[in-house]
Amino acid sequence: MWSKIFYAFLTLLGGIAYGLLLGGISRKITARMQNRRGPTVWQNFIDLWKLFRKKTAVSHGVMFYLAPMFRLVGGAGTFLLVPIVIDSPYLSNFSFGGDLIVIMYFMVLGCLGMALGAAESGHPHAPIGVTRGLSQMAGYELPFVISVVVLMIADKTATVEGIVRAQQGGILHWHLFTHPFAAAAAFISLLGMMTSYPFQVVLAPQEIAVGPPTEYSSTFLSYMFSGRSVFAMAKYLLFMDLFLGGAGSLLEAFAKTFLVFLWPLFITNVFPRFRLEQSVRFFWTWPTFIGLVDLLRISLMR
Amino acid sequence: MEILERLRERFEVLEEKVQRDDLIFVGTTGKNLIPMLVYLKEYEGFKTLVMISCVDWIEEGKFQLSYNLWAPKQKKNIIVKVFIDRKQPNFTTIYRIWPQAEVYEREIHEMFGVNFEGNPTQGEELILEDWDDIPPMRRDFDTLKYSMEKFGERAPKSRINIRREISEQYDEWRRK
Amino acid sequence: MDKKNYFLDEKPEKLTYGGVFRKIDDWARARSLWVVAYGTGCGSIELRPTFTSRFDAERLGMRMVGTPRQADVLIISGYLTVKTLKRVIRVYEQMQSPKYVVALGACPINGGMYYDSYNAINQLDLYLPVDVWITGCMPRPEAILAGFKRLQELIDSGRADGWKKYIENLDWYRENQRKIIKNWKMPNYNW
Amino acid sequence: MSKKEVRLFIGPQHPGVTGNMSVEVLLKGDTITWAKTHIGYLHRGFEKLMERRIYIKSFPLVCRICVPEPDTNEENFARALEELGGIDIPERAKWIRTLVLELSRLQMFIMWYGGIAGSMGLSTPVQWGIGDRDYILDLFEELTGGRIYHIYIMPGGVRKDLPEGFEERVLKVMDMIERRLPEYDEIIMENAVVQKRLKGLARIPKEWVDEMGLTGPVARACGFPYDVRKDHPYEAYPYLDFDVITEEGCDAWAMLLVRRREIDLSINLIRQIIDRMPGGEFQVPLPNVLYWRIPPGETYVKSEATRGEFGYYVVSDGSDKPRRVHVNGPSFVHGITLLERLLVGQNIADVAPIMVSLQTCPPEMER
Repeated sequence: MWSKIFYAFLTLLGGIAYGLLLGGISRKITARMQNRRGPTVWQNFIDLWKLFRKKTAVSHGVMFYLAPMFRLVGGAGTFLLVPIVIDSPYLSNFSFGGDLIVIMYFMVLGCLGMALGAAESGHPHAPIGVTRGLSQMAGYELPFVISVVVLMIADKTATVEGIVRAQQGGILHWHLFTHPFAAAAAFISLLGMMTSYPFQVVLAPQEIAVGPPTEYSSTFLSYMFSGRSVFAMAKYLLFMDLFLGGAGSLLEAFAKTFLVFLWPLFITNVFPRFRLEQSVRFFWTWPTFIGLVDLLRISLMR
Repeated sequence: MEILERLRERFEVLEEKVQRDDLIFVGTTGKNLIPMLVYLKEYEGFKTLVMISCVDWIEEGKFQLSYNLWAPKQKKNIIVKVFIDRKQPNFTTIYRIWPQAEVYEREIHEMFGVNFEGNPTQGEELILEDWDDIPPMRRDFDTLKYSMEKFGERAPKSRINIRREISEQYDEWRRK
Repeated sequence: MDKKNYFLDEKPEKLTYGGVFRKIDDWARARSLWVVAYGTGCGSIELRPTFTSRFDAERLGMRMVGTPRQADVLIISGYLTVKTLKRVIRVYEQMQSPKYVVALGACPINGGMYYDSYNAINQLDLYLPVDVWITGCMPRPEAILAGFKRLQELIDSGRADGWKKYIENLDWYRENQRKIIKNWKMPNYNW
Repeated sequence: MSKKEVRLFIGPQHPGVTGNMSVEVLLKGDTITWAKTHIGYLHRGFEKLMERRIYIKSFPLVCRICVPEPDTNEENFARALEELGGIDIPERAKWIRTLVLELSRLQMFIMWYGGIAGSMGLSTPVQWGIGDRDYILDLFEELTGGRIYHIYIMPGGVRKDLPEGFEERVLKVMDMIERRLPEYDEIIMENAVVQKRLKGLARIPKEWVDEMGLTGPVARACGFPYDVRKDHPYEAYPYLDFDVITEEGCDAWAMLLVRRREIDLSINLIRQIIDRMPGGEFQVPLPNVLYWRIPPGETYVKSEATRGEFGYYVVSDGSDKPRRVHVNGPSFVHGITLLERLLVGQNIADVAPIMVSLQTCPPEMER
């Protein structure tokens, strides 16, 4: 048991590091698209260290301090529930029966904690950003839940591990190919989850400065920073497990998460952002509709 | 120009000058100004107010207000000038004729101290904040003196060692 | 609405800084300068090329952030009017230590061409501690980058201590600021 | 202000405003119910400073009135002084001036074209736009010695003749920009999200155009062919062959279309100018400028800046310093009177695109 906790802690650190590295890579690729060199891929580590060692002289109450922790805990909790390498004693994390539902609850926790803390920060940009974030969440959760339900019905299981096992046996058994509509809906909602650009309404710099974290600085921002990167890692892993057939080895996990990571990155640099209501309306029409197609197909086939 | 004749028939025209083919200056009295502007807008096609400007003729004790109109069809500018007393600079607003006149009048009130009766926003600060002297665009306001008094003497052209200079000032402050 | 303090009233208690990680801290601080996105004057027109594709300051680890809380560097781009100075002081005091000020152009040094203007200040370092001066009107992007290189050197060697001086000599700075800013009220949110 | 409304200041320290200005809005939910523009953060008192300086010393000042596009100011002020002082400038000077004006219009439009995308969060064309604009700034640097402030147009002509081979280099840069423009179009004009956000945004009632004195691309997007270059031709514009660009629609999308076509027009005009550049002198000798007295008189000259009609009202009293110079930038009306009315009823997310569409430039509002 203790060794498992120790290994989980190590994977968590590894997850944060890999998430930061992916962030650096995305900054580099973005810079290349914009005709410039861009920072080194290690830039996010430097930023994190600097933020962590900066002073804070702002106080807005207890909730304000707890919110970044919520975010970090939400991210870490999600991360620790998603198995990285199936059948591995160290890297399968804490997956258990019915964990898919818990994961989906955990994914909301981070946002809610953020909402509580940011609302207490006293800056009007923060609550506006929070309302935007929560409405946006209501938008993208719907198609995502539909596509997850499709997978659950199809595989008759509610564990991530079971879903991964159902996909073994070659590339064509991946849910990406067996349930293309559900996968499409889920990958579109991934854009919303990653706040990738057409749906990036929360941290909109031209509209509400930086949104919820407006008042956050230094150490708290560094928690939020690492929380965000581990959260992103958790989502990449989840999508890898759900649609890309999981990973049999660590190398495979790296490769497949990198593939998932590339998808929002390609979209984000060539689109401006929607308005909030346009964004939510989009999620409630196209991806939801696509997901429902697969749901209908599945229930008719049974 | 025919338009000058028509204006002369209807209003008291104090001075007139054709500066270019597309620019005419007309001087009138304060009483005649608003009827003239309305006439120009409604019957002569000068639909647009380009700007309102103010000139300080301190030697004669007068402010000159210039209303610059533009006719989109004829492609002509006309500038209507009116002189008001510098001691009691009161005049009437024209913001009911053109909405943007409100801001121009607000600026002139702030910069010259001309009072436009009826302008709803003229007391509000537009450009300056916490101004504590006579309106700055008046000719008798000495900006160099004001600047030296408020912001200190102009620093020497070459301030080679700014760092040391400031730390000396800290020490001086502590000794006090 | 009760009265709120928008500006520092007294010196913050703790001034210690450093410790075991001091070397790493300075190294990281020099390589991750976040600039608050506030174009205070005409110099901001040359900040755009500096931060975009041709000169690309991001390769030095700099980036623009939208809120002063997260920023390390405040760029005073050119002359400062009295109205802006009040906002700049507030932005500076909202930034978290350690923080640095970079002044662009000739105007903040000695008034420049606006030495006789009734609304532009003549000498910036009476009101804020400046770490690096970049002269020129406007400084070219290359000059700005050179200035930031200089700032990085100063931070690396621990000499960029303007923020410490500001706290130590807060009374002196306050007295200078009070000479030109009479009304310290800021617009309020009905929150 | 009821209790359900939130007061929000957009600016002056805000990444979405177009300079050092601020807009105070009242929000009800996401909708703006009231707006007010606050300016004065950049006020240096140019008009007062010019009254203290002799005419020729004012030229370093006037170019700083509008930072991104300084040449319009210099040209306007020089033309006003020439008119009052009775100076005729040679043909070549006129054509060089027009070339400089068009180049500066072009760089402003390219920067704006990226900027409108940036105001909605599309950051890629912002970087491209400012990067490509730098090639034009390099031309300026070669011609005048300065990247941003040129102080090149003087009363009596221009400061220096064109350097050797300058025309070819201009044409080369024009070719380069023309090659790059399709990429911009692909990412901005053909982008579904941009269209969805800009179409129908900030619709200006047509009667406001004459009533408020809207000019430039804003008026042209409402279908009014107001262009000072055509209406009151100055410098070499009467000899050039071009049509006024108008669009119907009155919204931000129409303004975007107008400005996109203005880029093509500027490139076209620059090619025409270089084709037909006459020879001869580039300036006439002035009287000793240190003791240059201009006979009493007043005039109003105007020209077409990228944002609209830019006017200088100069009053001379016969001394060596102007009695009064009033600079009237288009942003004064667009940024205060129009913006305050236009923002009411809009979404908070659309403040930045509207401000960029109107192209408000704070330093010319408050001088």
